[in-house]
Amino acid sequence: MSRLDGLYQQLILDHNKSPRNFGKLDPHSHYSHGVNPLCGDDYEVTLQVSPDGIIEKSAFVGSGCAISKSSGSLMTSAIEGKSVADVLALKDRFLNLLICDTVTEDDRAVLGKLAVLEGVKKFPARVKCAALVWRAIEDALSESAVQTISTE
Amino acid sequence: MSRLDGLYQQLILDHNKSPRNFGKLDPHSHYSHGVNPLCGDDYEVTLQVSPDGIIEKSAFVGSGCAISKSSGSLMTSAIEGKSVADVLALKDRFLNLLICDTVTEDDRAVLGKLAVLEGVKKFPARVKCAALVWRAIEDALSESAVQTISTE
Amino acid sequence: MRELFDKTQWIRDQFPVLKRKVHGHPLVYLDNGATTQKPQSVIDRVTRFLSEEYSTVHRGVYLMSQESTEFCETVRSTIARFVNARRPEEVIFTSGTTAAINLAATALGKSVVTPGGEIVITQMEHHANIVPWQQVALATGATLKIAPIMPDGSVDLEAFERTLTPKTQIVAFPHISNVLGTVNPVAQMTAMAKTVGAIVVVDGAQGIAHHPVDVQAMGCDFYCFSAHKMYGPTGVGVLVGRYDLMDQLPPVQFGGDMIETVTFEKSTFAKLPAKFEAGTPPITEIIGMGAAVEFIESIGWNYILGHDQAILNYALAGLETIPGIQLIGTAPGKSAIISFVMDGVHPHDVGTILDMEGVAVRVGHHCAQPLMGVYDVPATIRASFSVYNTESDADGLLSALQKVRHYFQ
Amino acid sequence: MRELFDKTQWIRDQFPVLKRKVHGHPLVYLDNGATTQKPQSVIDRVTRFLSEEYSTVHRGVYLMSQESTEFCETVRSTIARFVNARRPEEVIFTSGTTAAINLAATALGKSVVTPGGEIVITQMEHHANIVPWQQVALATGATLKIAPIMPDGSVDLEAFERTLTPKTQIVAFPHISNVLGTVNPVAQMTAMAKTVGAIVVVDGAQGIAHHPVDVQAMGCDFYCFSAHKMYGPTGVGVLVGRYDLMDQLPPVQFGGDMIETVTFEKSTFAKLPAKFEAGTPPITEIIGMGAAVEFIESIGWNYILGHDQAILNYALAGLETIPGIQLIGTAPGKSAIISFVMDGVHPHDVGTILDMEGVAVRVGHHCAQPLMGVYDVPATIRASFSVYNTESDADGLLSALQKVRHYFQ
Ligand SMILES: Cc1ncc(COP(=O)(O)O)c(C=O)c1O
Ligand SMILES: Cc1ncc(COP(=O)(O)O)c(C=O)c1O
Repeated sequence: MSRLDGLYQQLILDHNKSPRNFGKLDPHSHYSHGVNPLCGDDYEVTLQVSPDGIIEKSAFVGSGCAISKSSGSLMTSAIEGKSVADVLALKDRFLNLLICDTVTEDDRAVLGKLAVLEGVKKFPARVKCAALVWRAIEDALSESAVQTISTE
Repeated sequence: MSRLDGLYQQLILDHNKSPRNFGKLDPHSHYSHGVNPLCGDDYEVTLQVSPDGIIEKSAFVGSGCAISKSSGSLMTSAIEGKSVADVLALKDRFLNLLICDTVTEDDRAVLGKLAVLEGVKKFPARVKCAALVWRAIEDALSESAVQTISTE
Repeated sequence: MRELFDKTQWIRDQFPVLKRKVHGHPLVYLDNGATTQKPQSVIDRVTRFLSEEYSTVHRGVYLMSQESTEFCETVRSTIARFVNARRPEEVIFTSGTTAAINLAATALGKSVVTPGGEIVITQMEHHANIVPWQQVALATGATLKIAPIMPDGSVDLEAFERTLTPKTQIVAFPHISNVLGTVNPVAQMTAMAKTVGAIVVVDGAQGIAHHPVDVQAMGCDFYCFSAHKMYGPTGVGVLVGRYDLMDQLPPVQFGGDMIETVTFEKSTFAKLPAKFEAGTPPITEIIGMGAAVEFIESIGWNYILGHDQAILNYALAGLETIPGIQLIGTAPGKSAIISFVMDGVHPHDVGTILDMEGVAVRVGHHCAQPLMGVYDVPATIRASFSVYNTESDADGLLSALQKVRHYFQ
Repeated sequence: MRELFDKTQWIRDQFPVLKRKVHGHPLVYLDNGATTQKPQSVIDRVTRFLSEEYSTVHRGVYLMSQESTEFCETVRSTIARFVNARRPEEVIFTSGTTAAINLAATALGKSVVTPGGEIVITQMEHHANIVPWQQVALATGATLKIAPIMPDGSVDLEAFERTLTPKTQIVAFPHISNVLGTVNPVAQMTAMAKTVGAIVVVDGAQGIAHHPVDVQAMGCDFYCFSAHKMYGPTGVGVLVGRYDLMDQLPPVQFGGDMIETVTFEKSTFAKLPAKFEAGTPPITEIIGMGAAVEFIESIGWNYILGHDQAILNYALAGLETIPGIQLIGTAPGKSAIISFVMDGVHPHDVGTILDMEGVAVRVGHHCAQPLMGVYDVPATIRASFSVYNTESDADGLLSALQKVRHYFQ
């Protein structure tokens, strides 16, 4: 598989073309706005988190490249029904996938479809694209949830 | 004669050590202040010009290198008794001596002792030193005689 | 056209970097709008200066320092001639276009712009020609007014004229747009601005290497450019300014060489150009810039203008064959800067795929976010051409774009 | 000492320009206070970058631009380590010391200095550390206060302490005086300034290549220097600033790369370090500066400090044999910068005669006119030494000074 084929896998192209959970939840309990000023990626992430800390619904909307958009689609698909703690752990595992050489089969199993973004590792300039929505959800789940965050 | 010997001739060193007309005329009819900010040469030139345009007395005072100081001494010695017009013509001939390759024996005869400064020609960085007091007298004799002038 | 491209090979051979491979492909360098590559003559001049001649300027009585000074002052004269300035002292060395515009803006902001005054820029500005003026407006209480462009990316001259009022104190616009390629009618716009008595600042960053510049014929008060976009070094640029105006303006940076006398109580400032050149100048870079001007002159404007149009038309014809491409900026007579978007593909993805094919283009907002807003795109892909680009570079771009279509039908 | 000078030969061999002849004599380059020569490693790094790797930074998705960005950011980290900054973002690239001090002064002038406040500098400042503060004082209504020096050229620390008051907002002084060679006790002076809560700006132009710099141990808020005085390129310098302070300061130059978002109405600014780096940075020069730091590290501070004292003492001993020499600046522990005047000879004449012997020294006020006033001299002769200067350079200076005595008994 060429490096490009590894990056632009069918699943990614598919989620890019038809992103799941694309929109804004209204009402929502958590919100964050993630932007990458350099390439113009710009997404809003909204969540409905139950009182006992379960992500009941999540959505994202905005514009950006295939990597950031498919990442948003895959993320929102992956986290529904998970606890906040599990999502944050998943986020760490996912970010690890993007940059570390020590990803195990176990990691990949836990990440499931999300692991398709591993091809980004060979494109360091694109890591921030894949990470953007995850940074946003991390931000949304933190105390200071109404801020705009930016990755560069 | 080495280039340095041509620059620092005995007459120049002598005028540097014992500058003639070194001081400030009080009263004076014309005044100018010449400075070269880069090397710190700084002279005041004062003149007593008769109503019919004859330089009756001239003096200079200040501090600077051997070239500028001897030039001041030689200049003030050369111009006494001359008309303003003659002095300005002499100035042109002198500045010409410093930079042009077309100096004639005739020029040298008119310049007299002033011609000893011709060695400056081989030291382009020092031309402004030799010229400073002459620029000042030119300025003193012009309408706007109270200004400080500067060469660089 | 054949002949043009033969000369291009002769030019290419002067640029060592063009032999480079990227991801196994020959480099197709199409980011000339951001910065141009350097010919051997510029590299050699810099190397020789550093190896045999290096010294500081202005302050030395010794030979090498006198030589350095003369080298730099000769470049000043060369540049004055290159842009037809009135005298060498109109050429102020800065660290680049951005610094040049900031210098002009700061000095004008302190002396010319007043509360209630107006500063006019256009919709096609680079951030470097927006943000400094916003700051001047903020600091002085003046208003920043924006002259609109037409859909093809040329300035709407009628609207531009209506934007000008007796309150207009500054008018600033680019010679050539770094996104659209539009070549503005500088002389005409300046003449309009002059009817209301405004001072005109031209952002020449994209102009200087692509069009002959005659600041007197243009009539502008300031013209700003960077050496690194004209085959010269980074770290140096020029503010060309009208002598009588600049003579009145206050200095902006303070330090050595720009003073006449300093006491602890008070300082007086040197004459032009020193007044605006505080500290040790970018000596090596100035000398390299001189070699860059000589390089441009060795090629000649005939070639440059002809090649620019030839490569533009060739590339545009090729782009027509690729489905779903929308050009941003189609003004008549535009320069060889092609911005476009592709249906269904984000520019960032295009950039990555092109890079894997060895094709270097810029994707993003090109430091012109407001202009992106005007065209309602988040970003564009920009291929910007230079004297050393060939038909085969354009072909490389096109086949790489086919590759994009392979992933994103 | 023998060993020191053997290493010096190894160092000399790295500087191609030192093979040059001037007026038929081997070059004796003693104007290192103005600027230093460049080692082959710096020249080669620059040449290689321009020939094989040149590209812009920050904006490209393509490989070469990513590489350029990484090169520059690596240099930022290298420099942060070199001066022991808290994090790379504390390193702001500027065009030189003068620009760095102006940046700090402008930003502080807009945000920290208030009417009635006080700015303290010393009598030994370079114009670059006087005039910007005069301007800030003028613009804000603050007062500029001058801390005196003692006859040997060290800061009078008691008087310095008395100059500080609760109104003191800024204290600025040099690490090493460019005229006197005095090495100031930066940590001690900073601690004094901190007792009154002042912000401390250190002019490190002469310090960076001659003394190890640890900004945290020094405790200063800003430390400024130029690459060209530390074996690196012209056109680049650094402002090292405390992160939490700089984070609060307003930007000073405006344009590309220093913004977060721009609309025609309003712009928001990027985080550090980008906030203070508008426009295309001096890319090549930054990369060359990285090689310069590596060069210094390859020599090591042990050698540098030892050689500095050895050559200073050797030259001073020789100067004692020449009649009528008066040293300006004799502070204990001073650096190898020797300023002096000769009875009955103006420095300018000395400079010319030395030049004819191949000896490059600087004569004049060294951009420190007020200090000339303190010593009541119009100018001095300054021989400033560097890592590549040998005993034989000092001998060259001495025999050229004998020549001066030949003309001027
Ligand atoms: C002590 C001191 N400060 C500031 C400067 C200014 O440095 P630059 O000219 O590189 O901006 C110099 C050098 O000229 C210096 O010696
Ligand atoms: C139109 C325009 N203006 C200004 C600039 C800024 O030039 P620099 O980054 O060299 O200061 C650029 C280039 O980035 C440009 O294209």
